[in-house]
Amino acid sequence: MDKPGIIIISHVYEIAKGIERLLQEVARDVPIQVIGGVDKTNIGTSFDTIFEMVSESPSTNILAFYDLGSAKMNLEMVQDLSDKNITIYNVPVVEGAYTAAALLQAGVTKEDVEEQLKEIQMDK
Amino acid sequence: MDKPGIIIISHVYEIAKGIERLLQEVARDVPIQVIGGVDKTNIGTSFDTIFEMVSESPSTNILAFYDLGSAKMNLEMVQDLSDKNITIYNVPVVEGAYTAAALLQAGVTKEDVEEQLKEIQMDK
Amino acid sequence: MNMDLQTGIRWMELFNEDIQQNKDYLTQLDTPIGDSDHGNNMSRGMDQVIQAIEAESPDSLEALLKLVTSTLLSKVGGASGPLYGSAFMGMLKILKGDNTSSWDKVLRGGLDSIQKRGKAEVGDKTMVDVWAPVVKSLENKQLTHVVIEEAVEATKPLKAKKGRASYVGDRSIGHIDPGAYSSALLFQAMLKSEEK
Amino acid sequence: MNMDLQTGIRWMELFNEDIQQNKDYLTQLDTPIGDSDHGNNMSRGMDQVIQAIEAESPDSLEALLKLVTSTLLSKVGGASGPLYGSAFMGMLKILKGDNTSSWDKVLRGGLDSIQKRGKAEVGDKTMVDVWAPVVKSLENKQLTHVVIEEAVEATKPLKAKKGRASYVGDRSIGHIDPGAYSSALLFQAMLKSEEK
Ligand SMILES: Nc1ncnc2c1ncn2[C@@H]1O[C@H](COP(=O)(O)OP(=O)(O)O)[C@@H](O)[C@H]1O
Ligand SMILES: Nc1ncnc2c1ncn2[C@@H]1O[C@H](COP(=O)(O)OP(=O)(O)O)[C@@H](O)[C@H]1O
Ligand SMILES: [Mg+2]
Ligand SMILES: [Mg+2]
Ligand SMILES: [Mg+2]
Ligand SMILES: [Mg+2]
Repeated sequence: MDKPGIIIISHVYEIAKGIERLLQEVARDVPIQVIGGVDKTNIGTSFDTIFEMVSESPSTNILAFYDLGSAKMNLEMVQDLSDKNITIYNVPVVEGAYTAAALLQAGVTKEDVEEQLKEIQMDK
Repeated sequence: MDKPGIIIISHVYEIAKGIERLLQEVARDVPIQVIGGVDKTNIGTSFDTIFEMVSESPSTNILAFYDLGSAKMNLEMVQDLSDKNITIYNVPVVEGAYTAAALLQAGVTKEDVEEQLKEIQMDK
Repeated sequence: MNMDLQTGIRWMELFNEDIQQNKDYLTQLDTPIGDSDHGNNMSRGMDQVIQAIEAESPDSLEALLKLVTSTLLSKVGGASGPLYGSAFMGMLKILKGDNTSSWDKVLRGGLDSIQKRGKAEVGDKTMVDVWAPVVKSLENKQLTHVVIEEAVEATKPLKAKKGRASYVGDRSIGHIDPGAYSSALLFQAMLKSEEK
Repeated sequence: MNMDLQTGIRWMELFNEDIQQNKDYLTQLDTPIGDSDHGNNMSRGMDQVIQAIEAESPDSLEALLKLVTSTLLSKVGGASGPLYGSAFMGMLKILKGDNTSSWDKVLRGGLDSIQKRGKAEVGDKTMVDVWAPVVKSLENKQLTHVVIEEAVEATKPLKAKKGRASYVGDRSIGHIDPGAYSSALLFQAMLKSEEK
């Protein structure tokens, strides 16, 4: 499925699930998948769980958001080892993912979403 | 208590609780209070609950973080009506609050924290 | 416009009726350019206003405005909560300063508060795009139902610069702003409250 | 340095012992400038490496490196997971390209991978500040225990530019970097594995 989908990787389970709720409210037709924590109780990120989610995702065109740098490194390794087309954005995880979700729901293309996200890029 | 404390206002309960966990891991001596949602199930922010939390907070010197603009407006109204010294930062809610928490735990003054936060300001 | 306690209560009753009738439409407007809750927010807020009026029996226009201020602030939820709360707070402030103030002066105070709170300018595609022409028309003694309708329609081609609608940028063009619509209902009810 | 399967297994066993013995210290180092988990991360990862070696009995140095790569990547947690995983993956890549590669060439491949993954430069106060001087010393056939100790101590005055430590800016000065310390343990164990 080439329709763009969003994935969120957070160090904390609740942050990921919370962002999922926030986005679903304004982007019900956009595929959104989240992973938070190495599991529900432990803070951190896991290559394995991210790789599994990406592999099982119906989306082949993925916009990825993360909170802290170690999540990004795991995402990049998944990017290297997966066949899926994954783009990682260095933007605030809540505000950036929200922007992308709202724009995708409004029918904006992935390329135009990226133009908007450039405006909120940050050093992460 | 004049020691700087952090408050987080999110539209979603889980985002607030998740950020609380993320920050507590690196800032166990920093007072951190969070509110997410109008309640545990409904997305939104409430002047009443924010005002109550601020009034009951032992902190008088508060650094406030929020996700979307309507949270900011409620925060500003609380700022107007409360005796507490509240500063609201227009920075990413996760990354900004994390930065502030880590710096406060490391003993940095509120003023120097603000200098660092200026570098990640955004239009919100 | 002559506003007093009785007219004010009538105003709130009519506004509540219109909000309840238009609840689904307000939610519809808040769907392509928002989070689909403006109808619920306003419905909840105004239902609480009517309940508070019945429970507290405000005995002056100032007391009514104070009740509306705190109820809308607390019960609306969403951005329109602090915005409508600020609006009525601003109106109250003018009246407290001088209780002989003309009503257009009072509404101007409300508009100033909305803009101070939300930082929106005319053209940003918000409720300000109804409040501003309405207040101006009232100042010129030229406020009619048509002025209000046209103000709300005029939000359609605008690109949102504030609120959740601003996140979808150009895609907000072609949609009426929900907060502008509820403000239109507010002012339509205000005119109707005098017409009986 | 002559590395082969047996020496490599001995290396991992010694490294695991040192990690377990230094677990609390690594966590201490990760407290003023991190999230207090580097000790647990490395302890978990190396415990899993030893278990995997026992379970899978790798039959070549390449097989050992592959096992270490995937175990550390999956089990360490934290930034050091993808970083150590990348390091061993980079080492494996050199060996697969030419299995007669000198060991310094192999480690250089590991360092390149760490820097490609984490984008850290020498001086950024990370594990790179131990890998870089160690690899260079090995290339000059001058690697000793003292070189490794001095490299880790030299991270103390640096200001962190990468990782969680970078969030506390100037406050990272005066603290040894935890990932640099675990990398120092890695190379101390590597030297010891040949010394028997
Ligand atoms: N900064 C602002 N200034 C003026 N009006 C605003 C502002 N932000 C939002 N609004 C108004 O609020 C309306 C949305 O209200 P509502 O849906 O209740 O809140 P939310 O967007 O938080 O869900 C918008 O249609 C707009 O008219
Ligand atoms: N971008 C990077 N490049 C190189 N090393 C890094 C980088 N980010 C972090 N590190 C190393 O990882 C160590 C922290 O590891 P660990 O505590 O396990 O992960 P986390 O910071 O995610 O909790 C740091 O001390 C540093 O040596
Ligand atoms: Mg809404
Ligand atoms: Mg809302
Ligand atoms: Mg750590
Ligand atoms: Mg960690």
